[in-house]
Amino acid sequence: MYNFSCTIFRNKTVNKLAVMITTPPYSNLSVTALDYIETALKNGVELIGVFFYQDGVLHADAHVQIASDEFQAISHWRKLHQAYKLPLYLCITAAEKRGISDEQTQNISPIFTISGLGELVELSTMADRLVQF
Amino acid sequence: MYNFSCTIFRNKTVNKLAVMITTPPYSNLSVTALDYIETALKNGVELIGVFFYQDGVLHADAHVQIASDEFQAISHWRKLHQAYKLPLYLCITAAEKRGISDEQTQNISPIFTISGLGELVELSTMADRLVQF
Amino acid sequence: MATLHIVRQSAYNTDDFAQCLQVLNTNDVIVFIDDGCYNLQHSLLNTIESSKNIQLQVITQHASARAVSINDAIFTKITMDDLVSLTFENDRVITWQ
Amino acid sequence: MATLHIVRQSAYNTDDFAQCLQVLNTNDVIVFIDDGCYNLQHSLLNTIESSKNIQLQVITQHASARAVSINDAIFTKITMDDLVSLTFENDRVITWQ
Amino acid sequence: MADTLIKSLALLNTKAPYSNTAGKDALDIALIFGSFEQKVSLFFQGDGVWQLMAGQNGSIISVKDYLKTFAAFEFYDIDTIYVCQTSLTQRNLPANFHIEQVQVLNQQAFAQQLTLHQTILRF
Amino acid sequence: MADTLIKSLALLNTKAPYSNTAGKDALDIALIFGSFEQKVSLFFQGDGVWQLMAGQNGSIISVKDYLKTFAAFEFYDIDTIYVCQTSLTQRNLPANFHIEQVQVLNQQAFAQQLTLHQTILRF
Repeated sequence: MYNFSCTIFRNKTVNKLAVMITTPPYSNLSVTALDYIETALKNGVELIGVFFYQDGVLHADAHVQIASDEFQAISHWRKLHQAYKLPLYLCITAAEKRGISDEQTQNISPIFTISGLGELVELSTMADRLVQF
Repeated sequence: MYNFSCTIFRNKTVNKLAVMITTPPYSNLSVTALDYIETALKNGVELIGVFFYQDGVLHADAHVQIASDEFQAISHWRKLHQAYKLPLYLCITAAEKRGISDEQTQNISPIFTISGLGELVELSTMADRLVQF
Repeated sequence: MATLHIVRQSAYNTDDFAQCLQVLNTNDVIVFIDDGCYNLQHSLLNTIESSKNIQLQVITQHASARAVSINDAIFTKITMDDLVSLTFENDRVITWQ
Repeated sequence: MATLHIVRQSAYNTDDFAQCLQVLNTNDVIVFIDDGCYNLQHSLLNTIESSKNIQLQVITQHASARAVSINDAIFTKITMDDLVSLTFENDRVITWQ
Repeated sequence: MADTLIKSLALLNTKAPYSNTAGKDALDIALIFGSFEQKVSLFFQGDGVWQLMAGQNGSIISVKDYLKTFAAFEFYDIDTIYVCQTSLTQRNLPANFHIEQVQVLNQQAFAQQLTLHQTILRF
Repeated sequence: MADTLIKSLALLNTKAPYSNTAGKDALDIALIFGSFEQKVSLFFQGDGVWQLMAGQNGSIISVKDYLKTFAAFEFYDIDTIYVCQTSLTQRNLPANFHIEQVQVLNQQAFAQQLTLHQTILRF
């Protein structure tokens, strides 16, 4: 129905995606980001990883409490992580500035991989598109 | 040298101040807020309390780690709290959204008083001026 | 060599959309999402040179949620599936947020 | 019955300062602090009616840190002590941030 | 100005409703002040006017629609709600709101009404 | 476009330096990409141009001045630094920067240079 890849020359298909998240879980901007990512995955895009930076790191904070009748970003990340083995990379330097520390690992939701900006270099190198949300 | 109060009619002096902080500790906007508050206290203004709301609640997060050569907002709050018995009120609802929970009290710096928006009503009622920073 | 511009902010509130318009090249695509939907009647739209052949698209749901009506003569209504597709059909992406 | 307006944002980036100018009353005081210091040459300043007798003040340190020069003919240079004093000399305060 | 002066709070709303939590954060303050029987007025300026427009539906984008709570203002005796005409005009918006008792004021009247409040918080 | 395509990153800086962490957050990315020998170009537009202006001194307002790190760009082989002439003109700013090798580009050239990069991140 949709064509989610773009063939350039004969043997190069462009459909590797990476996403950088900089908006916090209590903002509706995160609903859009999750919608974009889930749509990409459902349509067979190869999503090589999501990198959490700036206020985006709050998504990984295990202590975040959002009222139960509001959008729970974390449960959507968990679903995508489990269904698609989607790698979720947390920039630990940005996290520490915001009170999320890996000294007590129970502070960080276990579906996130603790990493640094070097991981962003890796994602940028591997992906055909790196999109900011 | 300065006149920090304003006498209205004969027997009413206007110099009770309350401050609401909504900016996070890693922003230079917090340096300005602390400068304003410290200046008020040094000049004898009666500062009845500081209320932390929105991203301002991160000031109370005991796990925040700012690089040691950068501005340490928390050490300034501690100094003012000790020298002037300055009450620091944390809006716990805003805090929980940002991963700061009072279930484990070591998450919250002990100089802060856990409270809610009712405290803001109280400050607003008591203060001659409630200023947002 | 076209660029996909994802506009997420109201031009009434911030300079982001004005900056987006400064870097448009021929055949670029602008998609209005989130608060970018508030720009659908903004006067800045009139500054886009028609010779540049810029496509203007809107995620329908994001405009509907905000009670913003979409002028079909100017904007193409799209879904999130289309936005994913546009990510790869264009050569690069800039998010204006 | 004057209001103290504390302006903390660049008018090149957000609508805050424009909104401040919309609600000015006679004898109000505007103090530019933080990124508000970037507004000292902004054309919006020319829209302030002189009949309103608005005082324009700047915290010197905040402008100096940003390499923004202050035109003494238009702006009064103040310190943080003065800002605290202005808080009580005026009847109310609005922070534009 | 006697000690018995009744204080009143103006909440100046300036952000659009969904991408930013500012509107909800201001609403929470309005309801608390209302429940403590403190006088509160709501002002809408700039992109804040989008919070009042009729026909919005946050559920389409998975938002728990706090705008519906505006209907409770009367219950909390919050009945002074002002919107800036200039901000509506700039956005080409009609005076078509999802709650009643909204008063559209021209720029000067809007500015004047603000001065009737001792405390002004802006979101 | 072969598999051996060398990617390059454009960092588009649009915020003034002190009140917002965006400039520092972008700088950290630039230095990491530089240290991994990835090609990085820096673009300054809107209020981002304030980051480049000569004579700033963050220490006056207790900021650890990350702008001084811009002097290290050469060490990291970051030598393509573009600033938007329109943004300077709007702010009445001279082309007087605290680092060398800054190229002032008119609007069209600025837009063109952006298209030479595969990835664009904006801060």
